[in-house]
Amino acid sequence: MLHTINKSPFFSNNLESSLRFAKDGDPIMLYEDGVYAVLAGTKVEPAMKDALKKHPVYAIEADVKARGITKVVEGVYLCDYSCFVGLVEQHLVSPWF
Amino acid sequence: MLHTINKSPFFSNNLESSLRFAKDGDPIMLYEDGVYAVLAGTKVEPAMKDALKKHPVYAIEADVKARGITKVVEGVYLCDYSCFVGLVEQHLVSPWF
Amino acid sequence: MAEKEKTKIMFVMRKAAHGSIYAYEGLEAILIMGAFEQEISVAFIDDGVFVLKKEQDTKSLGVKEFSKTFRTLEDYDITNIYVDRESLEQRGLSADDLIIPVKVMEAGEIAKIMEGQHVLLPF
Amino acid sequence: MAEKEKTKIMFVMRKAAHGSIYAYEGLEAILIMGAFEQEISVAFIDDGVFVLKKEQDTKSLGVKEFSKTFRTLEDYDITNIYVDRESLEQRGLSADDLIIPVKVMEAGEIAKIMEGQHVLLPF
Amino acid sequence: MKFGILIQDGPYNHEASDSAYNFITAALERGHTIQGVFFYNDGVYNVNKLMDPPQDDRNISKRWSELGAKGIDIVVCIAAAKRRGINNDVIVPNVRISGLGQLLELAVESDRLITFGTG
Amino acid sequence: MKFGILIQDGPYNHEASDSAYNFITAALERGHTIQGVFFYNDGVYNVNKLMDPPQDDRNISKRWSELGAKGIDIVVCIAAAKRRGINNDVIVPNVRISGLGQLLELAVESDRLITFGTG
Repeated sequence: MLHTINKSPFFSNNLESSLRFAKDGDPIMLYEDGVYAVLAGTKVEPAMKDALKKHPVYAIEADVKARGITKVVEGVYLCDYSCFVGLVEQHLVSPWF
Repeated sequence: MLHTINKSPFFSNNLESSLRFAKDGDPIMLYEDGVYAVLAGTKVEPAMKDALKKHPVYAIEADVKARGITKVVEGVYLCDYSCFVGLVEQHLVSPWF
Repeated sequence: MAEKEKTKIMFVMRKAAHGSIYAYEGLEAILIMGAFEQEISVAFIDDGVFVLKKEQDTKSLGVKEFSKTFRTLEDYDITNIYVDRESLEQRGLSADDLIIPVKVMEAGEIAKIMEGQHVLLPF
Repeated sequence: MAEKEKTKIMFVMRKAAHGSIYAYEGLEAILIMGAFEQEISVAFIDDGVFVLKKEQDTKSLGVKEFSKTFRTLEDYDITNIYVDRESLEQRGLSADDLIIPVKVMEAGEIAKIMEGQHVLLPF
Repeated sequence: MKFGILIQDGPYNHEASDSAYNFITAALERGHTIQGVFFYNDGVYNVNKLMDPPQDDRNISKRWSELGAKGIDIVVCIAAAKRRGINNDVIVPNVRISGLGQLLELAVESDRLITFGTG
Repeated sequence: MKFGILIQDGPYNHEASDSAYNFITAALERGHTIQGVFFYNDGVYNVNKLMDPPQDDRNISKRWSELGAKGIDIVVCIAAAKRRGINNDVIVPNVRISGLGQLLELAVESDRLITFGTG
C-alpha cells in the first residue's frame, strides 16, 4: 500500500496517522505541503528518521524546490510525478488528507 | 483579545497555537469543529483543563449539540451566538484557522 | 458484469461531522454505491469516529442530522464497518457511544483489510 | 480621513506557501492596503514562517514564485514585520533563512503588539 | 457598534459561511450595525446564484442576497472572484463585486472586524 | 494500466487540482490510459468556464477541457455541482455532468483509482 500525504506535519496529524496504519516496507509519498516533513533539522525530523527505518520515503522534487527546502533529511528519495505514477502502478493508494 | 478556534484539536494545532499567544484572562471561543475540545474524557482534556485555569472558555452550544457532545469538561461556558457577539463587543478578535 | 468478481471499495472516513461536508457527501456516495452489486466497506479513523457519535442534535444549528442515515447501510448489505480502536480511545469513546454496531479493531488489522481492497476512497 | 488617526491593521500569516493560496492572496491584500495611508504590520507564525523561506524555486511546479514580492513591502513603508521565534526554531530555521529582514520575537511580545491593533487579518 | 465581516471560505463545504451568518443575525438582534460583509478567497463562491441545493437544505447565496436587500453592503473581491469564475452574470442580486480597497475601508470604518474561514 | 482520478478540491485555493493534473500528464507519458476523471465535493469548481485568472497564471478549467478534448472522460458530480452553483451553462466544453454512479463505474473499470484533495 502506498500512503500519500499532502499536509504540513507541523499543522496536521495526517503523517502520524498514516504511519500508524503503514506496515513495514510500505512506501510513503510526500507531496504539496506534505514535503515540509523532509526538511532537515526540524522538530519533525526524529519522526521522519524513524519512518525511514521502516519505509521508503519519496517526496515530489517540484514541491520541495518550490518551498525552498534545500536541506533534506538523509535517505528521502526526491522524485518526479513519473516516479509517483510508477509507485501507483505497483501499489494500492491510501491517501491521508 | 478574544481567541476563536474552529478546528478539531485532534486534527490541527490551532488550539495549541492560540494558547501560546493568549495572555492570562483572554477568553477563548470554540465553535464549529473546535468544540470537540470540550468533550470530557479525551486525550485533549488535560490541555483543556490547563487552559481553563487561565482563560474563560466558551463553546457554541448549537455546535456542541450538533456533534452529540453530552459530557462537557467542567468550567466551559456553553453559549449562543449572541454571547459570541457580546464577547466581540468587548475584545479585539484573533481568529486561529 | 455478471461474470466478474465484485469490486471491493472501502470508504475511509477521517473527517469530523458538520465542520465540513466530507462526511455527508461521503455518505451520499456510500448510499449510491451500495445500490450496485459491489462489495462496499467503511472504515472510521481519527475524527471520522465522531461521525457515528450518538445523540447528535443539529436542530439549533440548522443543518441536516445525517448520522441516523448510517443505520440504513444494513439495508444495502453494507455490514463491514470498521472503527479504529485508538481513534475511539483518544476521544474518550467506546463502541457504545456509536449509533450503529461496528467492528472495533487495531490499526494493523484495519490496514490488512485495506490491502485487500481494489480502491480506497477518503472522506 | 486626514484628521483621523491611522488604522492599525495586522496580517497574521499562519499558512505555508504553495499548498494553499492563502499566503499569496494575503500578500495581494497587504500590497493593496499598503498603498493607502494606514499602519500595516505583518506577523508570521506557525507554518507562515515558511512563506519567507529563501531559495524558493517554483519553476518546475508551474506556479508563481511570490516570496520575493515581500521585498517590496519596504517601498510601502511596511517595516513592522514580526516572526515568532518558536515557530522558526521548530522548523529548524533562523532569521538568516528568510528573504527579508524581520523582527524575531517571543509569542508574548507579538501578542502584545496584536493587542494594540484595530484589526487582525488571518491568512 | 459597527461590525465588519470578512468571509474566506465557500458555502456548504465548510461551516464558516453558516457561522458568519449566525454571527450577523445575532449582532443585528443585539442592535448592532453590520457595516459590510466582504468575501475573499474561496468566500467568493458564496454569492453564486446558480446554487441549487436539495429542497430540505438552506440556500446559502439566497441568504446573503436577502441580507443585501436589507441594506447591508455585501462586497465580493474582484481578483479572487475572477480567478474562480464568479462574475456579474452569476451573482445574486444585492451584492456587488469590487476591489480589495473595500476591505481596507471596511476595516477602517468598523469598530470591529471579524473573520470567518477555514484555511 | 487504466487509471481513474477522483478530485475533491477546488482550483487555485489548494494545490490538489495541480497535483492531479501533473499526475495525469506523467501517467499519459508513461503510456497509461486515463479511464476517467471524476470531480466531487469542491472539486466541481474546477470546470467553471467563467474562470479568468491573471494572464501570467495557469487557466485550470481550460486545462481540464483540453484533456477532455483528447478523449478523456471528465465527469462532474451532479449533486455536488448543483449545491455549489455549477451547471451546464457554466462548464467548459468536453466535460459532462452526471451522477455518482459514474464514480462507481470508474472505480470498477480502473486498475487503480487515486484521489486528490485537501479535506
